[in-house]
Amino acid sequence: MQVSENTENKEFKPLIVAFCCNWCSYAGADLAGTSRLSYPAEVKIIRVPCSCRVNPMFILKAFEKGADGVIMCGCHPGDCHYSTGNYYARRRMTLLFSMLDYLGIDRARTRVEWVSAAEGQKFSLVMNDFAKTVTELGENIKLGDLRCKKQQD
Amino acid sequence: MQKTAGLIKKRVLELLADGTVTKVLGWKEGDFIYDVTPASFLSAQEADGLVYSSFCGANLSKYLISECKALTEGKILALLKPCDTYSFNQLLTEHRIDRDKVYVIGVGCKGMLDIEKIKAMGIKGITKVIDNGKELDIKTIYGSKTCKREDALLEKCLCCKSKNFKAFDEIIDPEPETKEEKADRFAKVSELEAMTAEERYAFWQEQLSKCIRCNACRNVCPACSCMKCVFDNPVSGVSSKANTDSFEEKMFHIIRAFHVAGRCTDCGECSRVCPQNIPLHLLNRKFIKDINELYGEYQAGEEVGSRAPLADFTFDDAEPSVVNERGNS
Amino acid sequence: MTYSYFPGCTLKTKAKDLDDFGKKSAEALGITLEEVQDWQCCGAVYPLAADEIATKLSSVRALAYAKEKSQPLVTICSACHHVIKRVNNDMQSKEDIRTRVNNYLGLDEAYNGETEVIHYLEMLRDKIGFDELKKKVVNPLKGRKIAAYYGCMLLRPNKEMQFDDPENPTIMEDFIRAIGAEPILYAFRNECCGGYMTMNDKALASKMADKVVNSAKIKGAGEIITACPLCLYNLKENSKGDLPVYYFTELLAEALGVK
Amino acid sequence: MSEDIIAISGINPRQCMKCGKCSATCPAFEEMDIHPHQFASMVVEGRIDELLASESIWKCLSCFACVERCPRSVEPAKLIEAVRVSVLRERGGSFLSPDEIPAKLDPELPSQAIAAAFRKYRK
Amino acid sequence: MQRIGVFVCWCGSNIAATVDVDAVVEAVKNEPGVCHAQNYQYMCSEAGQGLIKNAIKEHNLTGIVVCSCSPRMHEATFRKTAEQAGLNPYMVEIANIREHCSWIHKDKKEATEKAVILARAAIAKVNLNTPLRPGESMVTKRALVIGGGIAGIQSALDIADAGYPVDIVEKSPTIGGKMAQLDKTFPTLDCAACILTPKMVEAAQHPNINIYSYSEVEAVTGFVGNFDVKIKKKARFVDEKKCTGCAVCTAKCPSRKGGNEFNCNLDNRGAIYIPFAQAVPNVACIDSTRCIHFKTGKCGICEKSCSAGAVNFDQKDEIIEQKYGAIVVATGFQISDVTKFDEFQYTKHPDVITSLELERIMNAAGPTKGTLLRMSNKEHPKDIVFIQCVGSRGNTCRDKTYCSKICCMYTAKHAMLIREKYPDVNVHVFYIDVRTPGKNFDEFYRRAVEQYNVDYIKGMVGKVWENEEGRLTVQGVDLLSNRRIMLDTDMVVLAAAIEPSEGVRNIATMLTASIDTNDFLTEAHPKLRPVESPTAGVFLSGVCQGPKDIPETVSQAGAAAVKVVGLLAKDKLVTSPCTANANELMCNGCSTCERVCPYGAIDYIDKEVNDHGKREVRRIARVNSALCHGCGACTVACPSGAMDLQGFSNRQIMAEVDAICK
Repeated sequence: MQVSENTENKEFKPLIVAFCCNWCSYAGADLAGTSRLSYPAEVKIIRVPCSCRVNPMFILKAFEKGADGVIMCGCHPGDCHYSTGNYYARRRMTLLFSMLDYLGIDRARTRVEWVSAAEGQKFSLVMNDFAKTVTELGENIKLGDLRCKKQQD
Repeated sequence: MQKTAGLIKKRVLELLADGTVTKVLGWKEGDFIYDVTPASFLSAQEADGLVYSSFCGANLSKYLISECKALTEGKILALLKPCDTYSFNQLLTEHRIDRDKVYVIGVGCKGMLDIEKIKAMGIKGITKVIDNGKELDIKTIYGSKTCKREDALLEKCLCCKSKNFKAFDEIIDPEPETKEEKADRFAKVSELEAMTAEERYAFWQEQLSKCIRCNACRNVCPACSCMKCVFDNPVSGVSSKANTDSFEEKMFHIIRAFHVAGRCTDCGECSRVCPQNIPLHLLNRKFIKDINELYGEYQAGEEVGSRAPLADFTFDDAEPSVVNERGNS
Repeated sequence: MTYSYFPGCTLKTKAKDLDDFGKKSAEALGITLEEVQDWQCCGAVYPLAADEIATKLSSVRALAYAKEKSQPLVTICSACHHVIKRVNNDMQSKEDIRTRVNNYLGLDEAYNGETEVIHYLEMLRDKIGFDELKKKVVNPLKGRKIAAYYGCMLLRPNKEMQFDDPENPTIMEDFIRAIGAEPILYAFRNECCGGYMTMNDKALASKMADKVVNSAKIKGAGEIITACPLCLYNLKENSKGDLPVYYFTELLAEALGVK
Repeated sequence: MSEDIIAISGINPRQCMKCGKCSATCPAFEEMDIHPHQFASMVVEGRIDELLASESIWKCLSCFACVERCPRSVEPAKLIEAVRVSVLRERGGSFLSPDEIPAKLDPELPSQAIAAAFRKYRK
Repeated sequence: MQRIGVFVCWCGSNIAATVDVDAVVEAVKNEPGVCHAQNYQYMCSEAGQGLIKNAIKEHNLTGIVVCSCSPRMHEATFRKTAEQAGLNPYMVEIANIREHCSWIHKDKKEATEKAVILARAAIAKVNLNTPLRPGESMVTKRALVIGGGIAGIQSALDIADAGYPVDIVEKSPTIGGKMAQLDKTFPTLDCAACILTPKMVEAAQHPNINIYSYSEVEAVTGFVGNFDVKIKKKARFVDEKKCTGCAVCTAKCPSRKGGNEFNCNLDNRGAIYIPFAQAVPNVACIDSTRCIHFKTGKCGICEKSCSAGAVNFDQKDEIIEQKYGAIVVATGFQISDVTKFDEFQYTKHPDVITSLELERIMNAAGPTKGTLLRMSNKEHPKDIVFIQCVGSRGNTCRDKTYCSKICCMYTAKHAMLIREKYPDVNVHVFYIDVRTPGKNFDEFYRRAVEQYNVDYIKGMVGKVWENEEGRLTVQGVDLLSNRRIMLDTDMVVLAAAIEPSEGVRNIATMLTASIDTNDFLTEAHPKLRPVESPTAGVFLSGVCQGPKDIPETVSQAGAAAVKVVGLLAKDKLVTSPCTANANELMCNGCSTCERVCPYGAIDYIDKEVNDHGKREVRRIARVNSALCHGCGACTVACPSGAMDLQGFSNRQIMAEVDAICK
């Protein structure tokens, strides 16, 4: 194995919170487990009934408490167990992420993926990729400190 | 302006006298002529203090929530400028006020003045402002000064939504729709969007660090009218009343903007009242711009009962990744 | 009422009747038709290719003229109506065409499809009303059995022309009733007469014209009216059938007593 | 080549369900060597050369009957026009030359016919 | 403070090989609220469950966390375990340390650390759990069937046979629907009336079935198990109890200018009429828009001729209010408008007809008494042309995008019947594709081609016109031989697209049942719940859900009936307690939540609240827990946070976030 070029980040293990809807994505994560498709242990899953249960406040709270990346997974549009939940979630997350981007916060720290109960492979690939992206971004400083007293003198 | 004020006062007195209304929501002058604040008047005598001047920027619609609740008989008269009627409609859509309890007089508006802008021109000790529509003749204790009217307009008036009233029972002195090109209300948002992430971050870091959590923005906002705000609610998990943690203002302002997204009429009151001059309306306008671009033009309060974009969807809405695709870093 | 008026090339030459009677009748109906200044031939065929620009310019000039006058643009020849109406739709809805045409023409004010384009028959139906027209008729054409020939270009494609039901139109029949005659319905009133083929394949044009005329004849028509000079020519000259063919304006003028 | 025809016509020929309504309705069907319904599949298959050489493109009357009646919005007249336009642009030439005109004229022929013929048959 | 027990499962070596279960127990022991922690080889086994039960009793636990496999696997198991030990089942949380941890991580240290964090998150959540009780609602043991065609009749019969009362609401004066208009049925060619009318009679005589004919559903409120329905019984001006169906009045009625809908307006009926001889109920009905008495106040011949004295011109519309536990929608279909396709001259020539009109012409009770005649001159035809897919399978404004499904088969039937009865008639069928999936269907079609010599032409018809001889010329194309077809014929029959009945949009709105872009009712799941609407308690029967033939309709009607019976058999409905709930002191009454709720579970009431001593009437959201499925869309739409989801509350999820990010 080659030595990682990025020695600075070598030790850095990001903290990633994944919100997964009960019916598709949580089941997709279960399938990844059953199929022994690994992804980094930094990813911690929180089960919600539907992607439309994910309140932007949860995501900001996670960042406030030190998360380096937050990903939300739900059923593919059109497949929502509650028929329309993920459509609302899609709008909410699009606007929220756009706002975070507008504030200059790394938009790569947030992501939405649609993962079905049959897509264990996709779940694993997505988590690997997201963890890689967040690792490369390094520690989440901006979200932790948008306010900077020293500029206010 | 004085003519309009006269007409308004005359009509208000008539409506009070014939019992059509039992209370009037308007503006009164404070210690200085530009120090105009919202006020309510219960009698003809009180209504003597009613003013309508170029400093009546304040949007009175939000007060109707509590006034409607408190009202026991008759109607409450509200003086609404064209842009205020959007907020009024939005509150009707959300069932926060009772249309039957309100008598709306739409009052014509040429655009309201921003005293901060006038002061910033170095004009102090103002005693009187004569507004001839194009220029302001400002009497001060140091003598007369003039300035161009458009240089002293409130931000919201520079890109006036409309001179038409979206709700009214009667109209006094309406203004014709302006022919001139209005300022692009998204100009600053676009400018920020064109910056690099680092520049944007620096901009907001500077702006939001000024926040003192006085809650003026929240208290004035017609869309921020919750019985109990999540930030005041200990069980919400995000309650925070003071700036104890660096992240909290950011969370507060993002969540506040998010909660009013699709409901904000872009009345600009948040920025007008901010004692720290944080351009909070730029957060709201970002949401409005995104909504318009992604989900089609939408103006909250344009019509009563319209479905807010966040309570709506289409099957082929943009994916959240659109943020990555169109942004620059 | 005053409208801008686009006569088109044929109305100044072979189809003078269509033009003359149209103008006289309009006058009798209290309408002023102002001919578009320096109009140019519309090209007679709408360029179907999505990327054609040059062939649309002359229509846009006429449209922009009417816009300047704030008047609807009245056409009378089916082909002109078809071309100008569709070019106008393009100017309204196709951004690339709009941009390129405006860039090319460099008008004082960009033209974005603001003008309302109406055919003379639509003017009768929508602006005057057939009931009103009926009142102004002095010589009702009683007892005449008239077959309306729509042809292709007024009706199709319906999603653009929005003229009438493309398979079951009624506007010309209503017109015939208004001038006191009896309309004859027949299957070929909205089928092509083959007029475009008249130069290349006279036999075909003639075969197709026969079909139309025969179809009308079977149903008992005594005469045919049309709005298209080429159809008129083809039905008249190339068909072996012996039904007289007139411009609708001629009969209108007759009914209004201005012929 | 197929892409060009699709671009010029603005039509997606894959929407065709091969019902034949266009050919059933076409007044010039008998005069054509390649029939309207064949245009859609031949464009999809890339058989553009055959279409370019076809007599049909000069027989189409632009009567829009197929445009109006096509249930799948394939509107073959637009495909035919696109092929025809390609020929005219390619050749820079024409199907009809001005020299041929006088012989074809008769005193009653409306100028519309000449204008149309020029528009349709030559660049 | 909760008293929490944590139980870490080894799952044999599935978990224990990668996660140090002892370390997990050690790590969580001192978490807030935890007063017991242990691990065991198989927590889900009898012994493992016993261990949990003992611990609950011994340590007086108020909540438990099981660190094991996915909750999708054993959450129900451990909830039952807890319940058996006297603990509320909703005080159980699962930390998924198998699928989400041990099975995907190799490094034991890493996996153990993650397992501890997942356990902590579950502990944090259970600290905030509250005992939840499933909701219960009563079930009104009566079903409503909207529509009295074969679908509605079959559903009603099946429900009634199971012992439950059923009401059928039918908008026309008789039940029977479209099937009553058919002559023969494919692929067996048995007569429609012979198989339908016995069912109609059975429905009429069934002690559990009540038919509201000439009636419409006016309003629906309530929810699964408890629908309140208003039915408008339109005045038919004939006393149903007195009328004997003798039909003397219908023959004597002098107003005979209006078309007879039952015969597709090919002939006329009186203003007082019985749609057809076998109508159920066999009761006359006066069409007041055509009746001379209603226009002039005179006439009254029917009244005079009725020996039973059943005619009553003063009858008024009547509103019936009834409670139902379940509703079956069986509103069926209609023939789409073919007048838009006038290249076929349908509006111009009487010999151009639709297939349903042909059914009536072929039927012995039809306008020609079953003799195949041209409607223009009542002469026997020599040639007939059928045109398929008229208005189906297109994407323009005059077409339906879908395949109407039944046309290929009924056209084969018509062709065969005509050739059978009149061998001298030539039959041509213009088709795009012949679609015959179904038992004995393709064989049936092949018989038409092979035995009956029906001329199938692959291609469409472009134009139909009347020729010199007064016959019809059909101009089409044969795509297989690539040539033009010109046929002279006597009749043209259009296989018009079918579409949902006109009133279905209105009914769907009343029921808050969703419909698709074609106005067909949407099923709860296209494969797994095909006869249920997403709205609980509403079931779909027949063509209202999508094009179907009779056998399919009958099977779906039976399936819908079983679902209804399954619902009505319950005394009470148990509803998941994980539903949304509005805090009335925080609710703004803004209606945002109502707008995003896919189940129509939220409404608003004006309620007096006591907000810390301040009493006032407020508009407040109310969640009907019987309708709420617990998706949580409303909780995020609510700006004040008044709306929360039990079992997944804002605080619980925030606590999980906190625990993970600690």
